[in-house]
Amino acid sequence: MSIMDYNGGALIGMKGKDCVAIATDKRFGIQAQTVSLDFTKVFQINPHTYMGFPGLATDIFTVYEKIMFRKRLYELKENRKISPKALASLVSNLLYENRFSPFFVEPMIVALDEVTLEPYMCDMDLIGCVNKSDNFVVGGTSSSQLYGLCEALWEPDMEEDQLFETISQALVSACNRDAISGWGAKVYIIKKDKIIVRDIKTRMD
Amino acid sequence: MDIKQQWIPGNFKSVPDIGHTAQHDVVQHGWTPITTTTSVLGVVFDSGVALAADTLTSYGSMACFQNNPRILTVNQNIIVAAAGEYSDYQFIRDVVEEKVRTEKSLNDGISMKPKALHTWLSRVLYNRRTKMKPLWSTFLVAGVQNDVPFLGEIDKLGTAFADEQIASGYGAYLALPLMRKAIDEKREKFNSKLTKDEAIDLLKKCMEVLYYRDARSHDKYQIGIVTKDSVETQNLALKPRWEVAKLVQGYE
Amino acid sequence: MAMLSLCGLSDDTLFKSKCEVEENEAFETFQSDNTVNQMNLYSLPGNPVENMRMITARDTMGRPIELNFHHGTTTLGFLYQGGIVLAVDSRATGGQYIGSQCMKKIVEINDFMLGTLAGGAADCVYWDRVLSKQCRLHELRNKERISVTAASKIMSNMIYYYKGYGLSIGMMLAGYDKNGPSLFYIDNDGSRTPGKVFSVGSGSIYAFGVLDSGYKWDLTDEEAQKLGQRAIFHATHRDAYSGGIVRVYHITKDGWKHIKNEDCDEIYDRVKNEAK
Amino acid sequence: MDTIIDRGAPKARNFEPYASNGGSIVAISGKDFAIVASDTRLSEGYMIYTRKQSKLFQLSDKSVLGCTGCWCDTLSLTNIIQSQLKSYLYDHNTIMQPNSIAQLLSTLLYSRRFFPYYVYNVLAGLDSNGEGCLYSYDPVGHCEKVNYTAGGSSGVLMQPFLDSWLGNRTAENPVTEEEALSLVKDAFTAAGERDIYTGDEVVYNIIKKDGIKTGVVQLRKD
Repeated sequence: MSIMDYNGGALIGMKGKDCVAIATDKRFGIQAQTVSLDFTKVFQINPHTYMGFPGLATDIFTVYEKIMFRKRLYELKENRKISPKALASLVSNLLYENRFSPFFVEPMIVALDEVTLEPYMCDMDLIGCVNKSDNFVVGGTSSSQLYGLCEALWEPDMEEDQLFETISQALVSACNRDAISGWGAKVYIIKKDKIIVRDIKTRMD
Repeated sequence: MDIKQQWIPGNFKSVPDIGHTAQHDVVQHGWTPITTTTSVLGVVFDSGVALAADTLTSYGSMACFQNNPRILTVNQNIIVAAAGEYSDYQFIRDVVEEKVRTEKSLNDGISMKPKALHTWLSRVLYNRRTKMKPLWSTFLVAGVQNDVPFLGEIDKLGTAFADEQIASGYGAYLALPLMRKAIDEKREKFNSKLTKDEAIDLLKKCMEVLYYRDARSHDKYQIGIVTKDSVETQNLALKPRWEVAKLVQGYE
Repeated sequence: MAMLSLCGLSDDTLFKSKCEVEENEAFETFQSDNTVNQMNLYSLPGNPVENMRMITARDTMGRPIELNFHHGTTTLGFLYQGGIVLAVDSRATGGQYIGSQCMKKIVEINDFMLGTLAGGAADCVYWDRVLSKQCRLHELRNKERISVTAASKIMSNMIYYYKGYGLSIGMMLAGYDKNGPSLFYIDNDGSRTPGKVFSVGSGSIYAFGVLDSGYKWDLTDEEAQKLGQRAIFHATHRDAYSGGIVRVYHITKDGWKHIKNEDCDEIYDRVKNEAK
Repeated sequence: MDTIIDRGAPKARNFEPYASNGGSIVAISGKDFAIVASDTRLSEGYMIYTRKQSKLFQLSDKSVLGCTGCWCDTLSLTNIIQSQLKSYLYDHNTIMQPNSIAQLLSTLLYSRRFFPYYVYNVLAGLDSNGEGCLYSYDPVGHCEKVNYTAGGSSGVLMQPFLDSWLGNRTAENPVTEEEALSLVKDAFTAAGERDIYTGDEVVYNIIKKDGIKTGVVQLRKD
C-alpha cells in the first residue's frame, strides 16, 4: 500500500459555464479503519479560489499552512489578490523545493480568477508538475474510477444545476467502487456572485 | 502428483514438503538467452507471405557466427523464422523436422497447415513457460491455408496472434512503422494488398534500416517467400550506404 | 499424427521421439486437471508461497502485476439457546477496489449445514464445494447426514494438506446434527476450533465489540438475529473492506433458514433515526 | 571496472512468466439478451502487437466468453475450456448450459491456484429460460452472477459508470438492447480516452434466442 493511500479520499474539480465546482468525500481513515466522517480536504484560499488536497492527511495541513503563509506574503507585497495561475506557480515551487523528500499531496486548484472571473483549474503531482485542465481534474485513491466517470459524464458549458448533478453523480459512483473513500461528501459550486456549498449523502460502509 | 490422486478425505496427511527457498528457486539460472539472434520481419502480400531475417548469431555483443540461417522451410506450405536464443530455435527445428518426417513417412497425402503449426508451437512454448523452463525464442509462422495467406507470431510465453505485418525485437520499433505505412498506403490508394515484388522490396528496405541502427544486426540475410504453390529462400546481402553517416550529427 | 493413433502406432517405441515428448507434456495437463480430481492443483516445484511471490511480482515489461484476488471480510456466528445465528456482509474487494457489493458469503453445504467465508473468495468457495460433495457422498454411503464435527474435520484435513501453500481461508462451519447445534472455526493453518461465539475477517474486531456486549445464552430468536445484524452493520461502518448488504441466517433443528438481507445504507438510516 | 570487462558478456535476465497484454471487456445482460464487448488492441508495454485481436470466444450458440489479461493464459484457458465442452458434448449429446460452463470455468481457474491464469473472465449467455445471464470472475476462479460488469485494464474506469446507469434498475424497468449497446459504446469511448491499453476497435456480441449478432465500433487508434 502506497503512502498516498494511507488515509484515503476522493476529490474532483469540474468546469461549467461561468462556474466551477469542487467536490470531496468526508472520510478520514487510517488504512482500513474509518476514524472520522468530517474531513473535507477542500480549503478556501480566496473568495473565488479553492484548493483540494488528496493525499496524506498530515501533509495536507502542513502544505495548506505553508501555502497560506506564502500567499499572504504575496498579497501583502503586491497589495492585490493572488490569481489562480500565480497560486499554481506558488504551490508548484513549494512542492518542488522538497523534490527529494516530497509532501505526499497532489493539490488541485479550482477557481474563478478574482479579477476577470475566468474559470481556472489545475492539478499537480506531489512534486509540483502543474497540469492545467479545461474540463475536469481528479485526485485521490479513486482517481481511476473518477477518470472513467468524468470522461463519460462531463460535457462542455454545463449550467450550475447540471454541473452539481454531474459532479455529485461522478463522486458518489466513484466512491461506491473504492473501499477507502466515501462516508459522505461535500460539493462547492463557485459562481461569480455566490458560493454554494451542499452536503450529499453517500453510502456509509 | 500420485499422492494427491490417492487422497481420500479424512486420511491423515503429513505436512507437504514445501522445500527451502534457496534450493528451489524457480527463476533458475541458465534460463537466460546466451547465443542470440535479432529481429525477424514478416509481411503478407496478395498471394503469400514473405519473411526476412539476417544470419548473424551474437554472443553478447560479439558477432559470433555470421552464417547461421534461421528461416526454416517446414513443408511446401509453411516457413518458420525465429528470433532470440539460437539453441532453442535449433531444438524446435529438430522437433518440427521430426514431425514433418513422421508425416511424410505415413504417406497419406496429408501435410501440416500453417495455422496448425502456429497453434502447436504456441502450446509447446506455453507449456514450457508454465514449467518455468522457457524456450527463449520468438517464432514467426508463415504459410498459405485455403488460398489465404497466414502470418502469425508466438513469443516465449506462448503469446500467439496473427496479423498482416509482424516484426519482433528491434524490428518492432524500427521496421514495423515502415511496413504498416506501406501496407496502409497501398490499401488506401489502390484498395489492394502488396504484390510479391513490393513485399520483397519492402523487406529489403526494412533490413537496411535495421542494419543501420540495430547493433546486433548483420548485412547478410535471408528472405523466405511462401505462396500457394511454392516455397523459396533467397540469400541476400546489403549494400549499405554509409555516406549518410556524416549527416548524422549531435553525437560527437 | 491422427493416422498414427488410429493405427495404434503411437505407443510404439520406434516412434517415440523428442517431438512426442514435447507434445505429450504440452497436452497432458488437459487430461489430469482438477475437474477429475479436486485435490489435483498444479504447482511448481519448491516453496509455493515463495514461487507465487516471485512469478507474480513483475510482468515481462518489469511492471508490478495486479493480480487482485477477491477478498471477503466480516462474518460472525454464535450459538445460543435457540440455535445458531450467522451474519455476514457482502463486499468483495480486490485491493482497494470494490469488486462486488453483493457477494454471497454464506455457502449452503446441505439443508442442515452452512459455511461462512472470509479471506480469499475463490479459496473458500472452492473448498466449500469440495466439502459439499464429500458430505453428500457420506450421506449416500452411510444413509445418514454427516455430523458437523466430521464435516469440519474433512474440511480442516483438506486445508491442512495445502498448508504452507498460501491459501487464505477463515471460515465457520455451522449446522445442526444428532448432537444438536455446533459451530466450528477453521482457518488456512489447518486449525479447527469448536466454540460458541466467533467473528472472522478484517471487520471482526468491530463486530466483536458489539457482539460481546450484547451476547447472552438466553437471547430470544429475534434478539439474536438483531444482534447479529447490528454487529455486522457496525463493522461495515468502521471497516473499509466490509459493506454491501447484511445477510442473516438462522439454524435450528429443522435446518437453516434465511432470515433477511438488508442494505447497509438502509440500516444506517434506521439506526440514525433510532438514536434521535 | 567491471563494466568494461563485462561489456561483451551476455547479460543474465530473469524470466517473467506473465505479460500484461491489456484490453477490456464490458458485458450487460437483459431480459432476453446478453451483450458482451471487448476492444481489439493486443499490446505489451508501449508496443501494440496487433489492432484486430478480438477477445471474445464463442463457446456455444448461447454463450460467449470474454477474456483479458495475459494473452498466453487466455489462449490456453479458452483452448482447455473448448476441449472440455467438446468432450461434454460427445459424452452427453447435449450442449453445456451457461450455468454449467460457469462452474467449469471456475474449477479450471482454480486448478492453477498456485500459478494463476492472469486472466479476467466474463461469461455471457442465455440461460435455460432464455434470459440473459452473466458471470464475472477473479483470476483464481471466484465466480459471481451479475447483471453488468466491466473488466480488464479499464475495468476500474468503466465499472462505476455502469453502476451509475444500471445500479438501481428494477424488474419493471429493465435495460433494453439498444440502451445496453449505447452504454457499451460510451463506456469504451470514455476508457479509450484515458487508458492506453484500450483502443482501436470494439467488437460486440449480442446473444439472443435466434443467434449471436456481431458488430464493430471504431475507437481511438492512438
